[in-house]
Amino acid sequence: MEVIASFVPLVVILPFAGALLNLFLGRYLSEKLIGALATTAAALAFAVAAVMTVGITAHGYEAVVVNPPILDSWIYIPSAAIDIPWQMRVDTLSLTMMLVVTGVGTLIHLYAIGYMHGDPRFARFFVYLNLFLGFMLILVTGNNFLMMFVGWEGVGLCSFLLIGFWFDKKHGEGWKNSNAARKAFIVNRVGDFGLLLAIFLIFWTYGTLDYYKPNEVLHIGGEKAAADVLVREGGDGIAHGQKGVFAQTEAWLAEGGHIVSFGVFELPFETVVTLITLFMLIGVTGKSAQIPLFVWLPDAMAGPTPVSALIHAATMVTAGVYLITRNSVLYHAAPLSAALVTVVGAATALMAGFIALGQWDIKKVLAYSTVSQLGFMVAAVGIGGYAAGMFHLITHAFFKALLFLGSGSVIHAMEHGHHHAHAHHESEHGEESHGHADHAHEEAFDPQDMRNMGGLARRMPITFVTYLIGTLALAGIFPLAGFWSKDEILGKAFNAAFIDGKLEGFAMLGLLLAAAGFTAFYMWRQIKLVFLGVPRTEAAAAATESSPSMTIPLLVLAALSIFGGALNIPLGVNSVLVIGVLFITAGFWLLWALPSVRLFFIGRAEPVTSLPSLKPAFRLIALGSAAAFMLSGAAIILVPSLGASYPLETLVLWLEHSVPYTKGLTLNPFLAILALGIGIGGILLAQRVYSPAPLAEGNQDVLEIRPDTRPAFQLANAKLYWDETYGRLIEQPYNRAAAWLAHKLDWEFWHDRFHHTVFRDFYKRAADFIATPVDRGAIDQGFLRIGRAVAQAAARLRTVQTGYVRTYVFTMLFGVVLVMLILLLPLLRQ
Amino acid sequence: MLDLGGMNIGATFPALSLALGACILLIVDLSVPKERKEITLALALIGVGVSFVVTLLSLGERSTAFMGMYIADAFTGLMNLIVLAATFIGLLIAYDYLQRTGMNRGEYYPLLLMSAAGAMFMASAGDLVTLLIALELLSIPLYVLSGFRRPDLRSEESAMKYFLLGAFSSGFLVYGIALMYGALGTTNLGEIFARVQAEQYVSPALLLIGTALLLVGLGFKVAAVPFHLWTPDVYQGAPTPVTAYMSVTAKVGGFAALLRLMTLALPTFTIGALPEVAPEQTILVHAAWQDTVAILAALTMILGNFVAIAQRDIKRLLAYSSIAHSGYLMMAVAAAGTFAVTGDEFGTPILSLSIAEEALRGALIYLAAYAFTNIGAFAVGMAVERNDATGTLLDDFAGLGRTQPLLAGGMSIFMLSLIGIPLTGGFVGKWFVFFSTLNAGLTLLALIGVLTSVVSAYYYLRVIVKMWLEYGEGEASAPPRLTGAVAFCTVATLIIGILPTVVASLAEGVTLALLR
Amino acid sequence: MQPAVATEYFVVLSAVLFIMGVLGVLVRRNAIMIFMSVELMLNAANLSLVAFAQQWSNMGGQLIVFFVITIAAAEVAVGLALIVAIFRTKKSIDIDELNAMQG
Amino acid sequence: MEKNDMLINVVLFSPLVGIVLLLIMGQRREERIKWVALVSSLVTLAFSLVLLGAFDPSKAEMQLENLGEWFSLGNYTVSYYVGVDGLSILLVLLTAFIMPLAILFSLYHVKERVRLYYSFLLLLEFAMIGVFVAQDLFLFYVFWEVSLVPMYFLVGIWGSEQRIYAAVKFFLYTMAGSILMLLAILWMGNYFGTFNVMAIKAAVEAAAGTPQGAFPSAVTELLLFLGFFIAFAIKVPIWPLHSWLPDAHVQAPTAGSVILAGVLLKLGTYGLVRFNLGLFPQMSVTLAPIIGVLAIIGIIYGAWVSYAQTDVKKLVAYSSISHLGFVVLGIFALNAAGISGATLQMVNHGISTGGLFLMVGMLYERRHTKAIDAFGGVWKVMPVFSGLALVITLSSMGLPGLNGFVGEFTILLGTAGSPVLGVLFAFFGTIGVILAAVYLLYMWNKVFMGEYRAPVAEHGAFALAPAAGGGHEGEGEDVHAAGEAHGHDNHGAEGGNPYTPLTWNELTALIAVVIAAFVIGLYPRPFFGYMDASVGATAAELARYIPADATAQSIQAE
Repeated sequence: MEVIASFVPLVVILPFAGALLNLFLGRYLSEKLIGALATTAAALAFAVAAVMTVGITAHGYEAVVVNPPILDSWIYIPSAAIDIPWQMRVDTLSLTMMLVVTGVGTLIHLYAIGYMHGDPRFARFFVYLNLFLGFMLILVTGNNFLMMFVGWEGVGLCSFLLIGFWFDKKHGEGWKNSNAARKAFIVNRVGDFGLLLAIFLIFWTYGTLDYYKPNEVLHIGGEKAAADVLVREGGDGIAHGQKGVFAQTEAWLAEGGHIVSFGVFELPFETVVTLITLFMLIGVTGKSAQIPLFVWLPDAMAGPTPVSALIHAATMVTAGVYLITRNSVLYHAAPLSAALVTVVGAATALMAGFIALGQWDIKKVLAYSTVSQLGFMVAAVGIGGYAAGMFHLITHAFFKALLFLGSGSVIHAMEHGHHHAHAHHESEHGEESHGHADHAHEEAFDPQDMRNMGGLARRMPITFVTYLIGTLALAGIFPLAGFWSKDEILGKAFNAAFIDGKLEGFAMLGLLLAAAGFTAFYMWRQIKLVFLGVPRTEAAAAATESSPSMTIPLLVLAALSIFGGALNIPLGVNSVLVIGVLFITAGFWLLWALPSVRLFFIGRAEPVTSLPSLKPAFRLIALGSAAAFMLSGAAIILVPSLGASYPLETLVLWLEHSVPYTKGLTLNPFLAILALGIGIGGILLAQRVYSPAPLAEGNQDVLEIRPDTRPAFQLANAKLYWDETYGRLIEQPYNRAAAWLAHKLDWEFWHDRFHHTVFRDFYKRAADFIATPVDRGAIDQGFLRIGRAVAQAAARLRTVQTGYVRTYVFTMLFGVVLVMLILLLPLLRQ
Repeated sequence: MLDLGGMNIGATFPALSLALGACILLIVDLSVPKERKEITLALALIGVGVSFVVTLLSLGERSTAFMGMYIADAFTGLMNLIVLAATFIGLLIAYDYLQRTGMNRGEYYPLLLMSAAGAMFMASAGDLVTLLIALELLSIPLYVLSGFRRPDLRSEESAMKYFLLGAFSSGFLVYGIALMYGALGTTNLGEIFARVQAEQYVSPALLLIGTALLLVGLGFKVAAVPFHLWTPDVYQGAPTPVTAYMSVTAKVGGFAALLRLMTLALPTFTIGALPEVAPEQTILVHAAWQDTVAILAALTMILGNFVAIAQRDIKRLLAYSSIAHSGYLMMAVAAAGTFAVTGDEFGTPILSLSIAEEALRGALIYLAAYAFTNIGAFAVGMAVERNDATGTLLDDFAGLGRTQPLLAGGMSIFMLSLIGIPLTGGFVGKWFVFFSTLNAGLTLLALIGVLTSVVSAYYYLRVIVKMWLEYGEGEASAPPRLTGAVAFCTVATLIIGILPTVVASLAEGVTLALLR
Repeated sequence: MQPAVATEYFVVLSAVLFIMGVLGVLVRRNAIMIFMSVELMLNAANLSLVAFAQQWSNMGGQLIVFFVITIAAAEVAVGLALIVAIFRTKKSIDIDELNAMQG
Repeated sequence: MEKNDMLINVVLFSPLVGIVLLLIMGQRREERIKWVALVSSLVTLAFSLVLLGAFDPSKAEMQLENLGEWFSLGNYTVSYYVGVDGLSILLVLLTAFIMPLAILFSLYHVKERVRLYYSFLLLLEFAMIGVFVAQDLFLFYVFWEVSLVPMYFLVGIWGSEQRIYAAVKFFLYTMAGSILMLLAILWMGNYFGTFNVMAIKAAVEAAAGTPQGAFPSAVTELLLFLGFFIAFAIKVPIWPLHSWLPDAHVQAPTAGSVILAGVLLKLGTYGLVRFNLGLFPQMSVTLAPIIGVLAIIGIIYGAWVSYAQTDVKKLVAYSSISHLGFVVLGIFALNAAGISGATLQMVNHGISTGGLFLMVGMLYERRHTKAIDAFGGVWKVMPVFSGLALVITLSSMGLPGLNGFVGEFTILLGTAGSPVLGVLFAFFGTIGVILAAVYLLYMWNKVFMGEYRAPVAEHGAFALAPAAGGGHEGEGEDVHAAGEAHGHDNHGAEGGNPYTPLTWNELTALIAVVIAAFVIGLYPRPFFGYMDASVGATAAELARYIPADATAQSIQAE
């Protein structure tokens, strides 16, 4: 196992290598080659992860800590007893994340080749995507909090870069994108602030940042005894033999009454853990878009759609969930924080679900939906359902990526449709411009506004079908993936509420059930607005199905959205993988080897003028990705035949090997039926509300027209005024204060007034004063006056004219008196 | 009484040879035609050279002449070297200026030499009488030289003022000497020391008033506040080469006398008995005159520096700058007023003048650095000055950095040295002076000193700003003699700054021990 | 040898003379008059010197007097020359008119 | 012990050799002059690398020393005593690293008084290295003050419009501080009978246990501490003594700003570690909370104020106040983590902010403006430059994986566990991390992102690309868009595209900065390694002065 796990650096290095290659060679390569390179890097990383999955399964799920070559220690200060290594951890949790990230990532890479076609910065886009994968993998593979933080900030950076990718769009769009990117980064920084503080506290509490020390065996739920801790050799001043953070926590909790000293003050250990977890929560709310820091995520939709799918739906935003899961030991020890996490998550789920009801932008709806679903996950991990949260993380990655990619396909089609329609009208505009940045000469048209769509089901069948699958999965309709995972979460809430009697359990259950209803409603509203009915614009009418490189990932993800639920039903993880892999490979070959199958899907749409031929490079991608998938599938099948065996597993059991306090499966038929009912109810309600026509006159929502729902809709449409509130409470005061500080206080007062008036002018005045009134005045003129008086007294008749010599003499006399006085003073005193 | 052996004329040769040279030059010059005055210059330079060599040869000796009225020791030697170097440079830079302003008259050179001889005598004074005579020998030629630009009113006016006020101040000096004599019955500095320490004086009041009047007389010479008011007028009115020379020699002479008086005669002058000291205990005792000098020093530093800021004329600026530097030197004088009293094993007090010695050395090094720096600065000012004595405003320096980089570079280094930036002589001087001031326990005075040096940076920098950072025509006449002198001063300033060993080793020999 | 008149009287007299001299410098505006006042100051010093020499019974004080007289003579020579020079230029020797330089 | 190492002299004096070469070259051979200067600075860099090779990281004490008498007077000897230890070796290297960058940038941009310019640069290098290696208070002060002069001239002669004001302010401000230090130095020399830093330090340490301590009274120690502290605080600058900095930075030529930010400010922070911590441990412990508060104010204030700037250079200048606040915070955390972080952060700030100033300089050379509003969309027209600038910006922002993070993290970590500051300080310090993102991204957004703004060819007020009807932003979209498209497609045609590609020297300088940022960011271990022994010794010494009940009991120490 050690050997297999030691490949883990490859998982990180591969995407970085891809990024570097494209960064330096991108300008010389064709689009296909660039895409192939990036996608292959992602696919290979997936393959490595898959191989490791097999390996770890074959070796009893034993976690392995890997020191990467060359870069052994990162921050290593013996005198301060700081040793933070570049150390990676392969366990079931990190592998789960690796698989999701690289798996979904690969598909989205593939999708992006089609989506980004023709963009002037095509290569750079893939550089960023690969870079993102690399950072995300650092985040999940690190064995200490700081490596996690590296990834944490790194993905934030990539998110920033990708949101602002179209920073140069015309009509002020570019500025909007740039500002959205900036907002994302800064809000995330606020979260990072919390995480950093948590890390500081952890370090000074435990003296280390490592999750677990090498060779330290996880002890789960306090049942297994803490293993002997390896003592490393060497006299470099680092205190060896200490336990990792989690083992130490267990030990102190077991021991009880431990006091942590922070130099200037002391705190009981439990309080410290609560503080740490609360600070961590700030980080989670930032990255995973929870109340109060979720505001960046809707704006982040300014990025290209693959980015929204990969980063802002499937992977990066789930980092917070991963973080809490990873720190299950700490959250278990801090019930207060855990409760807060639960409440925050559940509240976010409901709040975002509500806002999503009133959105017009196809991606904004999905964005708020993502926030809402992240709320589900966070609430789940908060209540202690770590596996449930992770489960939902995975299934959500599938169907939300699917939905985003579907929406991307729609937007793409709308843009092309718009262009097409436009070209029809103004045939003199013969110039064929492509891509996204060059629509400058066209009038403003929002291809993302759902009011401009309608009836796309007919035009884009694959997109429609897959989107529908995604929607149903999200709404939690049996037997799609979302049903299982959502039910699992609700089950956890139910247990917490009714079995453990936790107050937050009740809150969570209520909030989440309501949110589930909203989910179904807004998703079906979207289906109605986008796909059903009749086209409402020329663009929608002229839209065509997207190219295979975009539709294939849709199909794969649709399959995963259907079958993903199997992960956690006791079919066994291996069988799910086998099924999944087979399905994926089949999908590839079906789509490319059998064009007729493709025609079967597309044929009913408008006549397809030309099918994109399989370019060699494109084929390379297909082959590469397929090979990677095949390889991993083969490995899963072959390993048992080599003698190793792995038991039938659910995700819960699988995660138990790395996440302490993972609670077992909770299938609650009552709840399942209730949730399903709510989901179906939501859909039916939406269907009723938005039939026959989803839009009333003046492109207004039906709910907007009805007086009883009007205020609610407007509130949702205005996003509950979060941005405005923040703007008024934080941003504007900050800006105003900055301006005041900078221009008034620092410059006008401190720099100008103070330094000029007080320092320089005083200085000058003092100089002038001493020079003119004192030296030439008091001394000179003063003595002149005395001199005049004396002279008048001496020679009354004479008028004295101005004369310097006399005053000089007087001054000297004054000096004589002065000198004599000072000298004689002691004598006089005696 | 007329013990010829006690005369020991040999010890006086350095100053004597210069005075003699001046006399000879006066006669020889009569036969030098007006257009060949470089001969006079050359002869004068030779005279200075001879004196310089003689000084060097007698550098190590320590002796007295004329029954203790004349002292030749390391102090004298170093002072003489400084005076002679300043005189040499003063002569060198004067010639072309005198030539182009049409006042190249032969008597300039002997007068200058006479005055220099006066300064040298002053540094050798072992008796108040010698001191008085030397002072007059230094001053009277300077009165004449100040009015050398005949018939220019400003020049004559400045001479008149200088003369009247100088004579007035000598009145105080003479009266002071009389009172000292009255109080102690002697005018020999060593005797005074002995009698003061033995408290053999008539009344402390008489002695104090005498000291005060001496301080006034010498304070006038060194331009200490409030006896400084003549300085700007005279510096401005006098021909620039005279100012250049005067700003250094008069100051060196004045401080030589002041230091001699205070360190040789009155360092342990306290009113009343010395405080008790326990065995093995050391305490610092402050002389009676220390406060007075310290206050004068503080006033001088503050006033000189602040008033300099308001100046627009380089000569007036340098005048106030020289006042300010008098303040720093006065600080050293004040520091010399602290002496240590250590009790021996029986509690008998033993006096130690090591702090005064240190202050003395510091002052000497300061003077050495100041001499080169200041005369160099005036030399540059002279180059910028036009024939009609205009062109002395700061604005006239604008652009000099572009037209005359060498002069401007030299001037910048002089200014930095006057500020006290390291690697220049000015810094080393300040370092030693501040050091001894702190040693003497005069922390407040040192604080005033350092703060006013920041103030001084402001106006010195303005000169640099004008030369390098502002645009202007930057006209200057820089004949080789002057340029060479500036270069020499620059190098000397830097050498003192970088290798203070050179002066420090000379100053090392200065003690207060032997000749008493 | 007991002096006929106590030294103190001489000292007081010389002080009075000295102060008269100082005041003379102060109030006079004719350069020559000022000059004379300075001479008065010097002579006041001379007086006390002689008196003190008497008091201390040594020749030092009297010796100094000679030097002071010489110095005074030298000053007179230079001073009068300067006064003449400035009179030529300015046709006045009023010191209150010496104000060409201001700063 | 042998104290006659020549290598350190070679490093110290090699810039002077360069100056001599420049001075004997003809004034007019400008072409050669700059190359000689460049080579000279590179030679210094090479020597300093050799010095680094000769340096033994395992030793805490001074090494590679050279001790000789400079001059003496009376009982006091001023020695020429140079040497390096872990606290200074990296700063020497930093100086040697930054200088070639400054010269590289200047190669084609400085055309006026070339010889003087490069002479001043090299003189500055000499003085700065001197400050870092001097181990005698007199010598230290000499270098300290000498470093003022060339910078003064660099700002004053080659600066922008307000250069004279800025130069004089810089000089006076710094001198006002350092002159008090002079008094303190003199006092110390007098009291301890030597100016040798190591000897004084030994005396202070020896007196640690005694009841009266090393100084006559606490007030004396306080005054002496302040004498040093104010001088350093002005140089750093610590809030509120920062007012000279924006002036000097904004007016200085690019190379001057680079050096000012890169090295000159480190003179102050280095002095704090070497002298305030080294010579006044007791007072450092006592005053640490107060200074910590000042540092925190500096961090937040600097960041806040920089956000409101409209001038790129000024923004970067204010950012230095914030960044150096971190360094001061780390220093006065008084533990090994804080001091290590601070020392590394000195280097990091030199690299990142130096890089930022290079970036601003490159923008300025192209656009001749520093107004943030004048830029926009630079990323589009200068992708390579923007990419490198992005890395530098991120490094300044403290992104993990780049150098800034390592330093800031270690500092804040140290602060959080500091026996004198604690978590609350770390809390506020970390807010500075957020604010750094706020102002740097603001700058980045305005300058590099957004729509491309082509400058108007004609002089006069800045406006967007000329459109036929003078389209106003946000209105008259069509006309405007046409103009934009035109400007975009044909930039370089009418009026000329000001954004010429990077020249080789600019590229080299930026790449060097970026590489350094990555190396330190990814593998700071050797850098910490060099300073570790010395920092450990300093921290251990300080720990003796910290009351036992407040000593941080880190877990592993049990």
